[in-house]
Amino acid sequence: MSGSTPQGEDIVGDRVLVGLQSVRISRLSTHPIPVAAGTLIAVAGQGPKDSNGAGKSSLLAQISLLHADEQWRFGSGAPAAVDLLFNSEDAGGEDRWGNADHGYLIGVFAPAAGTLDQLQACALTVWIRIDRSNQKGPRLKLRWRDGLHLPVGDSEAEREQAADSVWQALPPRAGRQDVAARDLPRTLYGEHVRCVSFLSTSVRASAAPNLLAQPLNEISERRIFEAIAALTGIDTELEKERQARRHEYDRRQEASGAESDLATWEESAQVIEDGIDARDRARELVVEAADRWRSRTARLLCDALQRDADIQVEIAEIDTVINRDIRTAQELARQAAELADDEAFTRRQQAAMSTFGKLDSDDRELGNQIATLEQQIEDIDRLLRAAREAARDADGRNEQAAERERAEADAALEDTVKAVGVAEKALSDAESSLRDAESGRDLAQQQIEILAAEGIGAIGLLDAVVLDEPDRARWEAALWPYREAAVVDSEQLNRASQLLAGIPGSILIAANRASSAPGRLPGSADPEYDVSGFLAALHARTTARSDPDRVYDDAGIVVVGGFSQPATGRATRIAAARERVRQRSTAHEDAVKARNAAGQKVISAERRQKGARAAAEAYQLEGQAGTLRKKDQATRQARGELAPTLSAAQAERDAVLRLAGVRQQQIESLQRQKTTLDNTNKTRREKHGKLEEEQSQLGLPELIVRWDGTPDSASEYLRTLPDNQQSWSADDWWEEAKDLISTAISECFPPTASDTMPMEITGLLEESSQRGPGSSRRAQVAFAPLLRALRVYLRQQEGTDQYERQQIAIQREERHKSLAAARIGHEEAVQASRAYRGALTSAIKKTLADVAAEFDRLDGAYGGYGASLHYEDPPPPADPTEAWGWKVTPMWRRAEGRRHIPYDRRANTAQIDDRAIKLVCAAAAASGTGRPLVLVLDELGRNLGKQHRREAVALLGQIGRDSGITVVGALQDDMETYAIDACGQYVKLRRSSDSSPYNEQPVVVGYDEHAPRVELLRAWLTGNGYREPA
Amino acid sequence: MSGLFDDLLQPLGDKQRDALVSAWAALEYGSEPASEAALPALRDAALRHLLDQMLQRTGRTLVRAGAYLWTSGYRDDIAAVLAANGWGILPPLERAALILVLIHSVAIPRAEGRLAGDDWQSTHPTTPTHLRKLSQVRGQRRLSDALQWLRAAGLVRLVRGADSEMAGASYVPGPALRRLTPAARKRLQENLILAVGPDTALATAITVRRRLGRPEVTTSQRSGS
Amino acid sequence: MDTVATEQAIVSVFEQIVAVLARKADAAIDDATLFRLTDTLFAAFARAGEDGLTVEQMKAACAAFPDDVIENRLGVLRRLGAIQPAFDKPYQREHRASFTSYVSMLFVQRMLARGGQSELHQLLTMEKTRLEGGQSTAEEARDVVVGITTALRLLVAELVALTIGGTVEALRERAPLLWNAKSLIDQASAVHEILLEFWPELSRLCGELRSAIAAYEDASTNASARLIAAAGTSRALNLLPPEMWRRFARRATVEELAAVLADQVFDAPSPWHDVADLAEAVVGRPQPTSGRSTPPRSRVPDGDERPPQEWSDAEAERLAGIAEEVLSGEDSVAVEQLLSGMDWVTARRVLADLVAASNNERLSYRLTWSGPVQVRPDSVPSWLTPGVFERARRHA
Amino acid sequence: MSSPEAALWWARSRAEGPLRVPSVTRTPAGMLRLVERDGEHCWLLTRPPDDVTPAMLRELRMQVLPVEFPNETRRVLAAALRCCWTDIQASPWPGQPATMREVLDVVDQLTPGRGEEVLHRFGMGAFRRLNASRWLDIDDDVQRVCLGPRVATWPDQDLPALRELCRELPPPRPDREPDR
Repeated sequence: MSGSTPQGEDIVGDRVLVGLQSVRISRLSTHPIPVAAGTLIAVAGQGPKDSNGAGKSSLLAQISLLHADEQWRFGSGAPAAVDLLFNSEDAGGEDRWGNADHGYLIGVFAPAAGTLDQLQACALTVWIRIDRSNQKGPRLKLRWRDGLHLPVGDSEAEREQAADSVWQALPPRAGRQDVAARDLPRTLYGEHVRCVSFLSTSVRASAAPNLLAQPLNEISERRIFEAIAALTGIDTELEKERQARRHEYDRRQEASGAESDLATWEESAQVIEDGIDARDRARELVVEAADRWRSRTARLLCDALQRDADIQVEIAEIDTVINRDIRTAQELARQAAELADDEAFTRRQQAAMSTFGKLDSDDRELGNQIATLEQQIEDIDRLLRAAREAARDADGRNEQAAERERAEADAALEDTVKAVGVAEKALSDAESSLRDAESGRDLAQQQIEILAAEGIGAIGLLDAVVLDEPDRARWEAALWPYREAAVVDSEQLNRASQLLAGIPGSILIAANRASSAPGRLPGSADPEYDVSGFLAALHARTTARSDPDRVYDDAGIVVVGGFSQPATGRATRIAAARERVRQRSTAHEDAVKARNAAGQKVISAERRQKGARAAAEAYQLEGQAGTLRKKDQATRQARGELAPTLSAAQAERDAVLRLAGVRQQQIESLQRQKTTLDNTNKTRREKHGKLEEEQSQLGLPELIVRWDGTPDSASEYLRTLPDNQQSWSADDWWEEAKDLISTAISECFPPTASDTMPMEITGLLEESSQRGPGSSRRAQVAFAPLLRALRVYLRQQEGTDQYERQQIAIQREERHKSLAAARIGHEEAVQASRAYRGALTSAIKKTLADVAAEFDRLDGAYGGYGASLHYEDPPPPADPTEAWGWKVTPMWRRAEGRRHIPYDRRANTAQIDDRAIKLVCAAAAASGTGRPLVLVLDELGRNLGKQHRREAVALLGQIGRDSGITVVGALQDDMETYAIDACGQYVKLRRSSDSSPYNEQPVVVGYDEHAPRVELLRAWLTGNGYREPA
Repeated sequence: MSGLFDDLLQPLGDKQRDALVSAWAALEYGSEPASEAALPALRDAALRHLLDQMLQRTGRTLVRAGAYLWTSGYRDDIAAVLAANGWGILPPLERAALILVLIHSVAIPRAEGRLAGDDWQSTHPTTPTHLRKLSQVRGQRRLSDALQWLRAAGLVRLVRGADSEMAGASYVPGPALRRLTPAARKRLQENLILAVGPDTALATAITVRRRLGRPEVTTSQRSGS
Repeated sequence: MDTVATEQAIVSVFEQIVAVLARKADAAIDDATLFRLTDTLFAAFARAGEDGLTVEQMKAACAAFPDDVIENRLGVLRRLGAIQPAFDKPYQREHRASFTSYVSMLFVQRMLARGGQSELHQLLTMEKTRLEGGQSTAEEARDVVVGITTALRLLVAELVALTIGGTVEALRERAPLLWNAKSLIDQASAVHEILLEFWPELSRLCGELRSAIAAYEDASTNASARLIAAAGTSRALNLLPPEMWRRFARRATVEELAAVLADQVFDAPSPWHDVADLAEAVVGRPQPTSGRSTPPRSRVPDGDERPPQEWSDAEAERLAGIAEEVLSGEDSVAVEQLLSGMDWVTARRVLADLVAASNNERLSYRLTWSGPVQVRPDSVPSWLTPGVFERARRHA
Repeated sequence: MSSPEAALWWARSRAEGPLRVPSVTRTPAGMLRLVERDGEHCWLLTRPPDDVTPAMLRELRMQVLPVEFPNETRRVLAAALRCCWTDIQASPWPGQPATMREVLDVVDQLTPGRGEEVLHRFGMGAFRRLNASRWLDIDDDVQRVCLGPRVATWPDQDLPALRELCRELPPPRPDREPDR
């Protein structure tokens, strides 16, 4: 044992687990998992078939092991921890793969809050290594170091490898050895309870009851106290009491050791003392025997005297009694008469009946009121639960914010609707121009239609010209003023002009004119309409400039160019129109999407609004419920206050009725008694006569002679005798004297030493013990000489006896002194432990009261009707080997306004589990240790009905905020949604196929509101397969 | 579960149960006595009482083996029944060999004033010379079997190099003798005295006291509490 | 024992013996030197044989001692008759030593070693032989019975005193008295039997002898009991002399040896072979093992991990609205888009609904996670696994 | 729960090792009953609290009584387990009988090159010790080896490791020397 004392104790202190990583544990991947401490962490699984087989339980078990949960039995080396290691049988590959022979649990602990610098300065990495074989030392080894010391690697294989080398680099902490399981809880947490867990049986079956692992109603009251004590830290103080008791026990052993020493000595002293005692007894017996002999004589005399006096007294007494009974008989007759006639009593009877009637009806009225109120409270509760369910849609908005968001969403929707209209118009315009371009009737449309009707062919100028890309800059500007012009064969110009007389402003351009071609001109699109002549003329008239592209007409006109789309050529112009349509259509689609998005926002805003309203309604309902509860309480109180008056009235009524009956019986009984008395007196008078006759037959004078003294001295002698002997008869005295002398002889000469008996005694003894007629008389004669002989013998022995007795007494005193010292030591120890208990009692009660208050609060706030704890001072242990048995009985109301019912009564399991969690939370909240707690719950909500699930997880989600408790819960699919709704972090362990022995990286979605904690772990996580967002 | 200890262990929490069970294992399985320092269940008076109850149910009892040291042994009443039925009594040659070791390693050194302390442990080895008598009686092979059994049961312990002249190993009394209750130790001493000096007054005193049956009763009660 | 104590013991026994006869206290030996001187002197007489020694020769034999001491001692010895003239005539120069005196010295030494009890033993043997011979007178028989009774009574008184008042150490020193109480009692009883048979008139004295014998039995039993009581559970072993132990160890048969342990129950050997021990023993074999190891971990960097295999759900009902709201008509939407840029309370509600929709077998939506997890300090959520919420293709 | 008889049975088992009694015997409280193949006798073994084994003493850093020739003995036990525990999904006890030759052949494969005589001598010693402590049940006359009742005291959680051990051990080779 020595040399293995760990260096530190309670090294984790009040830090919390913020991240963990495991290597070769179950089928878990080696990816680190951050932990949003102080929230509910929902752990789900996705195995190849269902949510099982992904290692949820292993992860939970790992967390409970890291927190030194007692279930692991660290004192025995936590043997079950080996089951956490990768196991080829579980992985279904025992014919291919082997088991892991060691693995690591790594936890990162940091303060619950603080800046990044503070966190970095205070972070602590804890490693637990599990070895399958404990051949070479303990199964569990613990190492730790300040800061983050963790394996890092881009792949699973690298991380697994890195783990071994990081472990090697960490120093063992117990001298040259590692801290082993036995010292783990003390080293990490200083024996503070940091974890309460329910682990599913597949991982760890606790043999001992645990508040979460067993149904609460199966756990003893004493065990519940112990659990609360451990959670609140009073167990460390109880430890002192145990030590005091241990000390008491040791002192008691010392005292009993001294006692047994004394007994051993007494055993040897006894032999001698017995002899002396026997002789001393014999001496006393001889004296006594003489006394008895004399008493006998006195008794004979006094008996006669006494009888004489007695008879006189008896006669007098009989006279007295006769007189008394005559008087009594008269009194009885008077009482009977009095009872028969009593007006006051009749009045009292009437008053009692009417008072009771009134009070009773009042009480019933109040009872009805309470029933109504309860019905109302129940109704409101139902509404409240519905409202709360609906309030979930508010996403945390209050009513105002939701209204505002709704208005904003509505306005935004309206804007987008308008934008859609505009876009629609633009689109339809673009579409019609495309149609026109396609039909070629967009340019000089009216003119071309009229001419066509008269059989004159015409086309738009812009359609008639084909521009190469280099020509566009010059010619588009030049042609632009004539874009409305129609090209007509020059032969038909005049006719055409006449036809168009109805349309002033029409422009006609002659085609197929001879051209004086000055150079290269744009080509004509249609050979029927050669416009080169027109172009040539135009070319002559105009001068092109650039930047911006423009054309100067000799007439002083400037046309600015730079068209983005070709303005000429039919094909190109159609293409241009299509492009416009596409653009408009895109804009329109965008507008529609924006409108839809706004519509969605309105829907969610509407939902939130409803939710927020429901929340407000819930708040209102809570208020109403509160008011009703108060009213209910007030009514109950009123009824309670009425109760004593009512029961008094009832009692009075009952009393009056009973009295009336009793009266009649009394009268009859009085008359019977009187008759009996008269008869008795007759018998007494007869006895009077008989006594006077007996008196005359006593032979007193003869007896006075035998006594050798006055009758007074004889009775004086007898009076001085002890009370119990006063009644002895003369024969009694003789028998006593005879017995005493023979006892004295056998004391002096026990069978073993009978040959030392002097001859004289032997002879006398023979004489007095002869049988036959007259034996009694002979014995009485021999009595006195025998007495004398015995006295002489005993006087001879007196000297030595006295000396020996002195010696023994001295020794005995010494030994008793040492025994007394030991007893004082014991007594002091008893006092000390009693004092400890006294001081502790108030502390314990205070803590339990705190826990009870919190228990009540939590129950009321999360779906219950109020709860409490019942506890009493236990009697101090009668024996130091007994424990000081505190007991705590959790109680709660099963319905509104009902009484508190003890936890072990029949109830549904959901209710019981719910209370168990609340009790743990209450104890943690009332804890004096200031240490954060982790609740580990496998199969979270296993028993909960749908209705309770939300409330239960709400409690778990909230408790972290209130008490710094981190709740880690593993879930089946059907609980997932409820749990996520209240969680701070969602972890999903994944393994996609049976062929894969290991998990993939788990899904982690979570939010830690202490940003520095996220930052603290960033490098570790990103070094292990986590990414930073792009 | 249908264990023998369920009703004792049931009311306990994990930690106490663990402490109790590990102390039980230490007492019942350990070759040497267990120290209070290492086992909380031995330190705490209430737990130690429970531990003794567990042992009592299996016919065993706590035996104090020195300051803060404990081991377990047979309850005296149970041992008497076992012995009366011949259950667990060693075969004669094993017993003879053990007695020779006890005489040479404990009784003679004590009579010569070379050995203090009041138990059956010793640092004076019994050499092969001392045991030769037995090997002549029954043959070497049988004796070595007997000694092997005694070694395996922890009744004798091998000591090397005590007698280099003779072939064979030297022995001292083994740790299993520390499991004897005070009453059993005393009975062993008295049996030895009765065998060695049957005509002495010591023997008479022992016989007389046994006939009266008194002192044994008181000592065993005292040690059992 | 140191010499001073030894010498003192010799003197005290000698004084006790002489005290019975000596008229003056200073006539007896009160110095161990004197005892040695006497011893030397008697040895010289023995060598001289029947001739005896003259005073000069005696002085010469004791030359190692101071003259005045020799003078004194010779005077005392002569006066008490330990040294007498060789022949009964005047001026006799040669002296002879008294056999009786020397024998008494031997007795002193024996008693020193054995406490006088064996002397009593021998005395009883002699008396028994003498009485059995039938030549003793009634007077002699009476003396015998009185003597033995007195001797026993003294022994008893001593033992009782020691047992009652003495220390355990003192009692242990006198323990030899107790060794063979039984044979002493047997012999005394035998003498008593003879006396009672041949001299019935001595019955009263015989009664006293009987009670003395009984008293001796009681006393030695009591004394032994006290010794054993004080001796613990193995210390009483030193109350028997080493020689007795050795003799027993040498001579006792196997049965006698075994009988001592006939009522002791020990634990049977129950060696434990732990699984780890077995594995160790097998692995520790010389030959290399082809032991299996855990399956290898993936060597693929985490980011390159293939998207997970699909798993599907089926059918549609309750959460469809929320799912459609989220999808807004699309077939799939990234989780990142759905969960980021909002407060956590909203994000987790959305996640809860998506998970519910995905888990619900009557709905054809699924939440497909990919990897790796993102770490996003200072944003909500802090950690986020990328994924897609999508309409699931119906499986045929 | 507890009774004077139980205490006596337990103590007797401690003094004599696992007890073989007629099957009609009522199982004393807290003891494990293993019925032999023939059904006429059964073994009674004590069941320690929480099935704690002496392996725990290592965690306490305490000593158990040493086993003589530990490696040799354990190799033979492991080999016997390999030969007799044929259905390793079931519990080891009672298993199937095997011959001494088969068991020694497995041992021979574990420690090759030791020579016939050395193997036999060490092997027989180990058989004797394991038989005495009831880990094995040896019938010298017919050279038969069975698992002893004490193998039933291995706690369930040790069984996976035992199975793995068995899978690692080589099976006995077919009889090469029929005359031995």
